[in-house]
Amino acid sequence: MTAQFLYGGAGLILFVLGLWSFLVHAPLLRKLIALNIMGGGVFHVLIAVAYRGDGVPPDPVPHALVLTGIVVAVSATALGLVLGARMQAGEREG
Amino acid sequence: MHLDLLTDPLVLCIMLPLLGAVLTAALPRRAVLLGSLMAVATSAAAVTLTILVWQSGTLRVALGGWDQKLAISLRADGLATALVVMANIVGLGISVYASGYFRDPERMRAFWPLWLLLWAALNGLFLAGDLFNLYVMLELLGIAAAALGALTGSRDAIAANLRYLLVGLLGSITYLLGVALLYTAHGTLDLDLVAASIAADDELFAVNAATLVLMVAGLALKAALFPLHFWLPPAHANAPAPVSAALSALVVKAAFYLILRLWLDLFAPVTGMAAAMLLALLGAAAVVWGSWRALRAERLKLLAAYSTVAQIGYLFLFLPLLAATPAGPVRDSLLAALVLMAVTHGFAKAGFFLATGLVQTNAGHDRIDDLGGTAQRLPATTFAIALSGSALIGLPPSGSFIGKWLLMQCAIETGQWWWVIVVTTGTLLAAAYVFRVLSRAFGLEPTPLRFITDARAEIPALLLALVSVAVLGLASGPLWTLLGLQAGGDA
Amino acid sequence: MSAWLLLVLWVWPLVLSLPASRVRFRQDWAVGATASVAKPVLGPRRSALPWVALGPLPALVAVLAVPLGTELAMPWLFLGTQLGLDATARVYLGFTALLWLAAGLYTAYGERGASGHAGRFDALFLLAMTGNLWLIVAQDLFGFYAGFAMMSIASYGLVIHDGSTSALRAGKVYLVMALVGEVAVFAGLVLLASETGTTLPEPASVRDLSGLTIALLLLGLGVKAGMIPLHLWLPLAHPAAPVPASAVLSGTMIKVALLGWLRFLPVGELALPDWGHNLALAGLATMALALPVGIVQRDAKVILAYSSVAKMGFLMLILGLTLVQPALAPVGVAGIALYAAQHGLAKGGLFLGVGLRKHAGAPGSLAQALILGVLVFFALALAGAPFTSGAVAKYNLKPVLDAAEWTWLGGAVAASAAGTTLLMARFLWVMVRTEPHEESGWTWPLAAWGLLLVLVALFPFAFGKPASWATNAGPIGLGVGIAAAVALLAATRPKLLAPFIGLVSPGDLLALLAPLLDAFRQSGTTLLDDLGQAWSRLQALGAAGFERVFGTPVGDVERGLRQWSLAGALWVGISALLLILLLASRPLVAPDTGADAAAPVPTSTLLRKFRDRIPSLSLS
Amino acid sequence: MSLDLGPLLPGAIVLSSMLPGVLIFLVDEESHLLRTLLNLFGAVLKLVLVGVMIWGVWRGEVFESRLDIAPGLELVLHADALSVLFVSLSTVLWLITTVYAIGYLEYSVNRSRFFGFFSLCVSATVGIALAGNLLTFVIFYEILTLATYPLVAHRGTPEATRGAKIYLAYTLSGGLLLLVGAVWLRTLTGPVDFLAGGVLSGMPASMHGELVAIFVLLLAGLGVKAALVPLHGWLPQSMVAPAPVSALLHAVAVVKAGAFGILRVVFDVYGVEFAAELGLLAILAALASLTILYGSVLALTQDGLKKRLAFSTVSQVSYIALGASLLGPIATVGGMVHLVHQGIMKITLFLCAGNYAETLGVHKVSQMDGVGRRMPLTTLAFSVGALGMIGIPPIAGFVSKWYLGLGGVTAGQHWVLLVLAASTLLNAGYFLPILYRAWFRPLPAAWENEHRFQTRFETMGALLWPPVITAVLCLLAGLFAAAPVSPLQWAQLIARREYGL
Repeated sequence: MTAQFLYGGAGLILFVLGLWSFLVHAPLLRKLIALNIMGGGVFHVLIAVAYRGDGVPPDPVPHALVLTGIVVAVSATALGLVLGARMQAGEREG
Repeated sequence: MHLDLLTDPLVLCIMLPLLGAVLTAALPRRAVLLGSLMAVATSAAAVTLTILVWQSGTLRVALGGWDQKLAISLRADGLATALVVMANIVGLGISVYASGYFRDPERMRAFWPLWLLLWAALNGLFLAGDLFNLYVMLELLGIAAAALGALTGSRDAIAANLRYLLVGLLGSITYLLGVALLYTAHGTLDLDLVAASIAADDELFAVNAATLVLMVAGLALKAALFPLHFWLPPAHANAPAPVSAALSALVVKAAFYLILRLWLDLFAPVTGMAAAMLLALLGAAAVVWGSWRALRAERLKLLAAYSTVAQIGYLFLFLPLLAATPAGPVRDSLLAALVLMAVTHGFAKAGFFLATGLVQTNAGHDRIDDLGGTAQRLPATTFAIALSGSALIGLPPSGSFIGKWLLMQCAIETGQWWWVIVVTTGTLLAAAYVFRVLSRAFGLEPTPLRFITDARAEIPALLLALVSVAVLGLASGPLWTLLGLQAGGDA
Repeated sequence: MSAWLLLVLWVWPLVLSLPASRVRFRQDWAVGATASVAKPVLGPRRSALPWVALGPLPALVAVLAVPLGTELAMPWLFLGTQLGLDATARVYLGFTALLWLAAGLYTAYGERGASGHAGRFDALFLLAMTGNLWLIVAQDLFGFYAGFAMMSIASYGLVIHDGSTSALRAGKVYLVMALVGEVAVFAGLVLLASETGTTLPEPASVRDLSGLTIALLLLGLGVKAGMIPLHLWLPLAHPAAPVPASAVLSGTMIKVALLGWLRFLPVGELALPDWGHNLALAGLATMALALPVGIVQRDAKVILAYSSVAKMGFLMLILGLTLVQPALAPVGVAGIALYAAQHGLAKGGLFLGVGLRKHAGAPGSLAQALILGVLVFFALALAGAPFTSGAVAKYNLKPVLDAAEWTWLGGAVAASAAGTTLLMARFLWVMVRTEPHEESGWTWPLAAWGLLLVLVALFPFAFGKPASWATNAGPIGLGVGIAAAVALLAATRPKLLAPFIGLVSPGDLLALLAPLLDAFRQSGTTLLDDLGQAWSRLQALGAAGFERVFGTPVGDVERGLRQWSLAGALWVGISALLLILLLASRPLVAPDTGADAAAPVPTSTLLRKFRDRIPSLSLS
Repeated sequence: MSLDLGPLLPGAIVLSSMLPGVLIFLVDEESHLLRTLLNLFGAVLKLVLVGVMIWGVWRGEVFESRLDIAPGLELVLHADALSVLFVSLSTVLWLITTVYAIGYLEYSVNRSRFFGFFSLCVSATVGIALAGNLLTFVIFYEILTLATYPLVAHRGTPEATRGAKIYLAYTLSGGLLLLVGAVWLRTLTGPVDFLAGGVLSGMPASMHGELVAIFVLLLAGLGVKAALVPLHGWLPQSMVAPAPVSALLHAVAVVKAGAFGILRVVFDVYGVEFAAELGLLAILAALASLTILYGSVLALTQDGLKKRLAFSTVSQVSYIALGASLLGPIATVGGMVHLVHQGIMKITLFLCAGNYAETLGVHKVSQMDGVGRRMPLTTLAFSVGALGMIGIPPIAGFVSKWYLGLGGVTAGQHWVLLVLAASTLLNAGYFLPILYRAWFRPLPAAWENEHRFQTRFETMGALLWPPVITAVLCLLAGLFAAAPVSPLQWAQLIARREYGL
């Protein structure tokens, strides 16, 4: 119970921290990291939800969600990085 | 997977463009041909789907073989189908236009897979039957859209679309948190089951409210509701024309569709008049601000982008009216009007952007004040701008005219007459910005000898604009049938 | 069959106006036609058919051939046309057609001047003729009004024909007054139609007229009749117009007013003592002003114009008296028509004579002597000397005058007769002193004049009882006596009378009116200018404001919004607000949980619910 | 005939100009013949169809096309006597104007665009005329605005663009007010068709306040096009348009649409008796009278010929509104018949003004000295129109004036006579000086911009005959006003039906 509670609560805190960081910091890299932290927070919550007690196999659905979410987050981060790199390259040329 | 699933139009609507994306990525040299073929096939599937829904009502398909509580399910009800058919016809138009638009082979090769991916995500989003799939599609849509928007490679475009990407991610993560909370509270993600659960259980009101706020907040960012629209104008204005059309006409609409779904279907017991009023007030601000900014825009595409901000605002005005109207034919009419306005805007804005792109290609720029000669050299294009423009203004006989008529009628009936003022102000401002463009077409420049100069580009723009004006404005009755609403709703 | 003549008689001149205008619609405009028509050529006209003289012929035929009481109803024409010929109309038609014929002959063969514009003059002449004839035979008020308007407006073109400054001024005064009169008549007729419900007015059917209607009709037609003070246009228009135009203006057109009154007022049906007395007094006042003012004029045609005004005054007096005593109507109406006819013919003769005196025959020639002689005859006839038409016509009206309540009336009428004699003497004096400039080709005009002479000369014997022939000698003799004395004085001591001549300018009261009008115009202009300036300043302010809001953009307002911190704060704020609103507006279905709904979400409740949902889960 | 024309004819009449119009857009600029053929085909076809309809309506047949544009929102085209009056007017004048425009634009550019919109404009007008309910009316009313805008802006000069902008600003705002009024009314009544005698008289007294407010909204919306003071500002500005367009604006389509709308609202929505009961007629009467006088006063001060004519329109069109504002069938007849009479007289004047401009380069009254000698037929036509405007019998204008005056007096409103009298004098004040100059002043040595056509007549045939024909129509409409087929008789038929006599 406590662990689940901690997990979920930490997820929420992570989300809020990430959000704050995302909004306050200008550099792209920090924003991407902040987004990933927010994502991590949400995954934490989902994992907490999946917990059904010791010895009971966890709910598979949140796990599936988390896995998919990670894939999506990775690709989004990748695209963000590519775009950022392009822009930087463009700035150097210009 | 069963074979009959593969031929189900519901599945095909998503699988065909996805397949197309893979194929065009794999065979970049044949991208145009393959992409066009897939576009035609997808649209055909969408039309088939529409006919089926028209005839027999809501369709469902469960994928993966799990029970409904956990399965990946697809669902095509009237609302979804209406948007699907709009999106796919517009998509076909954009595809035809795009097949001749890109001169640079590299961009062309990059365009087709991304575009088909976006298309698949779009169809997926409209047809998804559970909240998580919706998330995946939303994310996919955001990524594809941002990538497409940056396709011109200019610094402005990349900066704007990077911002768009970040906003999109922020929005979808917030939405995902909402999904997590929802799953915590209700233990299922299927739309129908969640709806039933929320309706049945009043004790979870606060959680539901929090969930709704998280989801709507995330989606409002993506739908560019005032004042969260800050990312939209630069992103849409700097994208290549077909992409702008898709972004403005379809992608924004997808986020709004989701808000509507949540607000009306899932969280109906949670939503109240006050919250609806807040969103509508923001919508009203969007109408006025967006229209005014459009009026003062220097560039044609920026004008179109701000117009999108305003048009999205109109859609939010419906929420308090729906809240104030008891179920029945009047409410049905209102709902249909809402969908009609969304659909009309989809067609009109796509036509507008496609035409705008042609003007830009021809003139080499899109500064409104210097467009005189170009507007006059391309009569069909100007005509398309005029047609879609009159749909944007809401002049008869366009779909948005009927939408506004019903909106105002209901506003007066429910005593919320102030929306009438918002609508009229917005309409006047819209007329001002549309005709600011059109007045350029009446200069002293030499006259063209032909109406149509570039068929592949002009005909899609013209047809899309024409649908928004003539078809939706003069024969919108089928929409009611498609939505499964009581026809003839009138006070 | 002869009924159709009533239609033909006014359609015919209308049709003739087209060839008479001599407009060539097809010509080679491409080769500088402008230049050739621009220069008016002076001199006699090129011979063409005398269209203007042909105009009144069907009317003359109709006078003789159409039996009295004939009616021709054409309900499909205009607003329902009814043409007809009663006794009054027949008299009117007769003298009108004759005078138009004489004037037409004079026009066709004698009229000189800007002959480049002859076509225009002739066409307008025929149009005025059309109107005049139409209104006489029209028994519906639409026909009367249409003819009246057509005549009035076409005459404007006749008045200003020679284009001189004075003609233009006269034309302006004429037109303004004619239009005011027409508007009043229009209003009067509308009221009449509304009050009586008929559009075929005759005395018997117009008994229910309101005072307003009568006043409007009296004033509206009074303009045409020259009722003081509505006569201002007459002394200006007559000298300005060419001779034949003056002849018909004075001879027929102003008489139309009387015809209108006879049709639209309940003459002989109803005693209208107030209106009758007012009209009679107006007639007397008209005479009292016109005669002395006329005597001091220089121009022969102005003198004749004032004489016409005075004569119309006399007829108004008679009509007024008839209105007072309906029993007099049979005598009065017939008398008025006859008097109008004789005055028209004589006045026409006088006007044409003015023109002939000026041009036909060398100074001192026999022709000129004859012309002067005939002028003397016409003048006597007009004044009403014994054995002339004037005396006979006046005699016919004697019962009306005698029946009047006013005992002094006889004296006043006699004084007016003497005054008229003086006026005519003054006219002859001016004529005698006019130097003729001989021109050739006056045969036809002289013949036309001769026709008038014969008609006027035969008039007493055709229409008068022998008893009436020798009447009216007293006042005329008095007038002649005074005239002789004055003439003697003028011949011996010219300086003594010189100050009187031209003492009052033509159009008398107009001289008083002009400064008033000027002042009005001045103040109006000043006021309007000020208003205009204020308005344009307001407009400029408005335009500037508009430009500020909707003009070209200044910078990018939204850049600030794109700052993540601001946008983020807005986003979070809106979301929070949305949450608060959702929670606050919770529907009150379950009041027991309503209390903690507004509180922050308690996690424990959440988890409890979660566990309840999945029973397999154990807490321990 | 076995084919039932009833449900098809109104739609066919609208389409008979709309489809050729759309095709004309696609015609190459150089294909003069094809375009002319399409134009004339549409115009003549419409004329024939309207002829069939007049015949039918006279015999009491019902022509009605219905189309559901959305559930509960019906597009209704319905031919009643009033719509037939307006349809016939615009159809006949359209044919004439088309011929004129073909001649007028002979050497101009952008002709396909021009004629395309020209046809759309008339389709919209006919749609307005045949509209069977307020929704349909609003739809065509807005289409008319849109179709006319390109015509006003056609010349492409800065003044033209500006005039078009002002036109649009006024008419779109007006259209919007009309829309709001129509929507509001619908919330009270539900969907109702126009009905002779009105549909609102049964409304409870508690709603009367709302009904008055709605009427004000509708009137404001219609008043813009009908150029009621103070909503008339666009009309003089849009004078920059080519002459056929001005003719169209002033005589056939735009201004008429507004006036026609006022008639519809007063008679077939509110019902004239009910409107009188609510005190609405007084508002309308005051506005109309003010407009009549104000327009004429301003016309006096204009030197530009077309501007003077424009202000004259402002004044004259309000005769129609005045007729609607007086209770009683006679005034109604006056208002209705002036719809036609003002149309034929004003079109004559504008076509003539166009002739002067095209042939002699004369645009101002002060340049018109002697034009009567150089262009006798045109000036003759102009004179007929101008005298008719003043109300000189037996030209058509007198008939309207008579019925208005008689109607006013019959309704006990004697002040109408004052308004008519003042208007007559003012009209004379600004028209007669023109006639004086044209006929009596000497010709100038040469005109600045004289254009010589290859013809023996004063100007090109296509320019010359249309105004001559309309001038003859003015005369005929007046001279045969009491004949069975005249506009007056038709107006009386309408009045009888409206008052249920």
